[in-house]
Amino acid sequence: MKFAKFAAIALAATILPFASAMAQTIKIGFITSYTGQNASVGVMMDKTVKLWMKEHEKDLPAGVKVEILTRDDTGPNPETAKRLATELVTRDKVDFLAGVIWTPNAAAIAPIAAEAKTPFVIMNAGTSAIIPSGGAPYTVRVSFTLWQSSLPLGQWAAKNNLKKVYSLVSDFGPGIDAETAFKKGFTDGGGNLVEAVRMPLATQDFAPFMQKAKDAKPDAVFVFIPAGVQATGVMKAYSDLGLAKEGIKLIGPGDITTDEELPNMGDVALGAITMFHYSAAATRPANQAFLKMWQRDYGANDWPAFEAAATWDGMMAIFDTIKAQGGKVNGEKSYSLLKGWKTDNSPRGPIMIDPENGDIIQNEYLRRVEKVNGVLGNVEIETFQTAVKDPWKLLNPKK
Amino acid sequence: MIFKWFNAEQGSAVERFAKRDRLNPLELLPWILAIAAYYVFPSYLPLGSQILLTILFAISLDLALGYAGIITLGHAAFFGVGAYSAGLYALHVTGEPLSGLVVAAIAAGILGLLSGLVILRTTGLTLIMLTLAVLLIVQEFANRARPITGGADGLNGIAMLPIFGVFRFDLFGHTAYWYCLSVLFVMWIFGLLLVRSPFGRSLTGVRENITRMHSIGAPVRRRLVTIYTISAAMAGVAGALLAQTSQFVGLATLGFERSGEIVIMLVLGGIGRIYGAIVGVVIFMIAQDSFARANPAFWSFWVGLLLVLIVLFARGGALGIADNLVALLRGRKK
Amino acid sequence: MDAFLSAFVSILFHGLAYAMILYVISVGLSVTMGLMGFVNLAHGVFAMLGGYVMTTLMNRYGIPFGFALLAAFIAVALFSIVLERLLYSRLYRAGELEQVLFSIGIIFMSVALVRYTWGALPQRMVVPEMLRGSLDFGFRSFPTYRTFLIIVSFGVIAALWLGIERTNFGAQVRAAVDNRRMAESLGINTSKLFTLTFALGSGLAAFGGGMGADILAINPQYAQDYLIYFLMVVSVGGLGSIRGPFVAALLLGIGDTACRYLVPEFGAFFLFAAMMGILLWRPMGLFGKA
Amino acid sequence: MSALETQLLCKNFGALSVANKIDFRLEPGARHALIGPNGAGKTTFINLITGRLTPSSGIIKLAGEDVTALSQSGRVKRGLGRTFQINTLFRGLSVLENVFLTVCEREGIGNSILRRANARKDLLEESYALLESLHIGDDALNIVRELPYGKLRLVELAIALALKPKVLLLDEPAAGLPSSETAIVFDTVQQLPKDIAILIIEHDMDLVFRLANRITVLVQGTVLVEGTPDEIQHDARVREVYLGEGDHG
Repeated sequence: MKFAKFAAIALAATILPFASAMAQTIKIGFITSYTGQNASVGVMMDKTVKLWMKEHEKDLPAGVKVEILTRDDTGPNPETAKRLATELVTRDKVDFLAGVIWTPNAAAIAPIAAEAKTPFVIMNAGTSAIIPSGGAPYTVRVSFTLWQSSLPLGQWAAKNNLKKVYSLVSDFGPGIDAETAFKKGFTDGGGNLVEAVRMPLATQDFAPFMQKAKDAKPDAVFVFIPAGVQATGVMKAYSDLGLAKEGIKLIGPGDITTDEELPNMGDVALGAITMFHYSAAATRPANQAFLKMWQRDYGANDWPAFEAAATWDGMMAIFDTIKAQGGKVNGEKSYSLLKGWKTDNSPRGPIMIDPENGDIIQNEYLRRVEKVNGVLGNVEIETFQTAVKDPWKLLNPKK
Repeated sequence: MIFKWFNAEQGSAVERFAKRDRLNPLELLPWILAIAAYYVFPSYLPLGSQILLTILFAISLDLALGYAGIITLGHAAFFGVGAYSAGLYALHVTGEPLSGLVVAAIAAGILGLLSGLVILRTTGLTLIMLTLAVLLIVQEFANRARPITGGADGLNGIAMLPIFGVFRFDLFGHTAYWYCLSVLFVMWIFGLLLVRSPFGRSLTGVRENITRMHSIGAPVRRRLVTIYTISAAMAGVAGALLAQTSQFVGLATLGFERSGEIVIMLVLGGIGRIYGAIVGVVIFMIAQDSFARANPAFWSFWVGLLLVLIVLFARGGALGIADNLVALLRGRKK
Repeated sequence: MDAFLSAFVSILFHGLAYAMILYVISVGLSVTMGLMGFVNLAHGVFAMLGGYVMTTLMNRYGIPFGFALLAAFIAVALFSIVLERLLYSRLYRAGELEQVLFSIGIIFMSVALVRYTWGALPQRMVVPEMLRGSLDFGFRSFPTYRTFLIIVSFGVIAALWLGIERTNFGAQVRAAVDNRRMAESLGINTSKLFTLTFALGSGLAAFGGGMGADILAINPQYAQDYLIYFLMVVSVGGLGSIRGPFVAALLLGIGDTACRYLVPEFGAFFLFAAMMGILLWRPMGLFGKA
Repeated sequence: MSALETQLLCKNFGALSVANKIDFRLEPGARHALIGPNGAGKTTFINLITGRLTPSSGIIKLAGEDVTALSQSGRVKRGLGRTFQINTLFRGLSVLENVFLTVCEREGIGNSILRRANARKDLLEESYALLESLHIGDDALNIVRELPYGKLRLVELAIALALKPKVLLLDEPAAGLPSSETAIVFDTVQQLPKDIAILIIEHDMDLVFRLANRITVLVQGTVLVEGTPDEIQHDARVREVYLGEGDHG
């Protein structure tokens, strides 16, 4: 038995080079963080790519193969990201660049994509300005922008009787976007943002910040931190300091109740209100199918979060582009196909890539953390807005 | 021919000693290899440029750590300051690269001089902590001075003018490679002159025995501050090369990881011999480029293991091992 | 005025909790550095392992918090004995650079191994039911767990100080820190003393790491992320001192908290500047031997 | 004018006084021995003179010039050289280089970066000649770390001599040496030019009396007595506190 398997592998190894020489191999350079801060997110994105390949490699046109070249950018480390991207396009001659958790990394890669005419699919980084209003040549985004979630959240908060809100965000691009967007939505609606504090990106213990927020006695605290490990820390501080007991609500974009961390947070997360585009607890069939596959492969206690959804959709977009070209891809063509690409079959509902600038258009859902079958989940209460374009670009048409 | 080299030491003790530091034809080998690499591995040029500028950084560290014995975990402070000043200069003054290098060297050198004057009075753990403190302060400043440095998002949109108005920085890194190689070559010559000069020899004395150095009348602290400043300026040039070739400067240039890694690379090659910097960086970065790709998460395990093994069994690093082999061969010839 | 007082109390409380954790973790490092002259940057690895052992026992095997914490102390202390005998003891006579490199090597290996074993996500620390929420002290309420943490730490510290002052072992440690040769000539088995001290220090670090998992999240980068803080406590406090690091930890814990609370836009800038100032003023630390 | 002079030199470590109002003169060309029981403060006295330690009070003069505030290197430049009781050498370097570095500092070229150090053949030759005179020329290219103890004492002496000092402080130059090498040390010292003033700490009384033309006895940081060898030998106090103990004579 074992020998047979070994023989089969040996045989495959001998034949494979010939087989692949005949077939058309399309290379995707996948850059994410396997180490450093938020390595867990990188691992999740990697799992998504593997799952996608397992499920959908067979959908490719006959003779076409896809090869994923994974690279580790080691965290918010744009020089490394930039070098890896350069190598992927010059040395490995990849047909697509994809992945990227961190905004500065994505911003560093975008010019490379443009110069090499290699489409770059951003699967996480959410600062609006990575893709300016006129678009960034060869760069598209399938994930989200902070403006998409935080602006509507501000509008919601103003309408729902939260008069005084205290803002706590991580001090880097996305955090500042979140703060600015929320402030705009909230103050335009008549709300009062009592204080806006920017915390160092590497903060681990949020208690001092949360304590100060509590001492200011607001109706709610608006928080943004990069999704992942820090979300649990925020929730812990919120819980330990008893803000809930004082009636101070916790609100923010979905990063603060990210699906894979929710089980770590415990019941204190119950009732947190977030605005976001994806929830693992969403009941739409596309998500249920996605979740089922995920938990089949990675265990019932493993939850895909929005990064997984974006990676999934990004792979879908790339595969659709490959299929549309019959397997003979060309950078220019791929980019024009990616712009305007849409699907109704994403785990997060209908999505589209803005044909004008390449950024994502998607629905925003108002969610509340509740228990579903004994497990904490971001339950979607309402579809707050549909087909949201990046508001930042609408407000800053010249940038 | 090669055996002749092994047996090169002939003549009286004084003559043999006097000949030791003379430029050996073998010392040109790395440069021939570097030029050959350009033609043999044209698709590895971005990595090549990174290696070259990291070698420069390692040489700068070798001057301070290897020769003068200043144990520092904060050398990235100078690398980062060089990178940021080159980046800011390109953004706000001119994208001309060579003057950018000078600006970076001056900025990093000033920091080296000022911090050196203050911290080089101490030794041991205190000195290590103070080098770290300088790094952390600079890092924290870069992190918080968002309007100037871009904070955690870094300095983006640096546009470089062509070198001498002729050679444009291209995507494939041809220009960058030659640029880094030329700067490294000049700095290498400077470094060699320095360590083989009486000044350089006296630094070795400081490293070997600071008490004795005092007692033979050497102005020890002034020497230390001088070499620390030179080393800082050189690290600044390395940082500037990174800023100019990658056209981006981020907080990682000031990272503790960068400080630690450069020490590791230098030790891996062998400290206090300039060439240790070259060998160590080349081995480390090529290994990292291939291993880290196969299994990024486990890369650090191998680095760690290697370090422990070097400390326990091979203190001289790669070149130390080579020395021992040569000594063995020589012994057999006799 | 009320706001001022409330801010003051907040800073003091959170700073104190943070300081206690830093001290319990770092005190072992101070003693081993003073005693053996070993620059062990990898001390945080023991704290991290303590955190992992504790959270694993609690989350996977349902062992109660107290027992899990104790088990972490014992397990890590035993493990550190092996490490000390096998590796550290070879390098007591080596130079600082070698020791620094060696311990960085240990950190690197631990990062990869821990990641391999436990994954990249930080470990969940489920605080026992009775320690959750906050305690009402009348004039204001404090998080229960942190209050508990401060009290327990004070207990541990009191025990440690008494132990060092009153027991024979403590006397030997003090003698050896003061003058190793003298201690040896008095017939103290310094090799055994080193091993025991190392184990105790590592065990305490594990204890602190476990107890502080709530504040310093247990993740593979732990030893690297907090290295600077442990070193700051030790170098500012003074090598070999037991009380110096306590003062340093208080300064650091309360200072850091105050910076974050009052001037978040400056981050840890003042903190590092203060460390530099103190070390320049007193290179051997506040309580170090001149 | 004395080659070296201290006036009321004091050094306290906390409550402990290790140098107590030491008035001392070293005349040009003197062969002066400093003796005293262990812990008398002899090495401390030398460290005060060379500037390794800063005195709590008092004055140090070299050739009439007050050098109390000068750095160690400043004093060396004014002709002060020393050996250490415990070998203080560049252990990782060759014997020749140990001396060569010293010669370079003496010549004041230690700041120069313009040419190769080893190209200064004249200085190398001088260094080598010094080694030859101490019978360690054959070890010139050996690394100090690998030499036996006896030869290290000679290297220690060679370094001090390489400075061509006017005042030479020898801290137990023959400590731990076998008699053959002790002889080399003392022959060398005796053959030094007569204008060099030498202060020597030594426990071997035979050597002290053979070499010295003047002796100072230091007890507990205080000068007990000073005089010619003859006077010291017959001084009752010295016999009582020092020779009386018997373990050094």
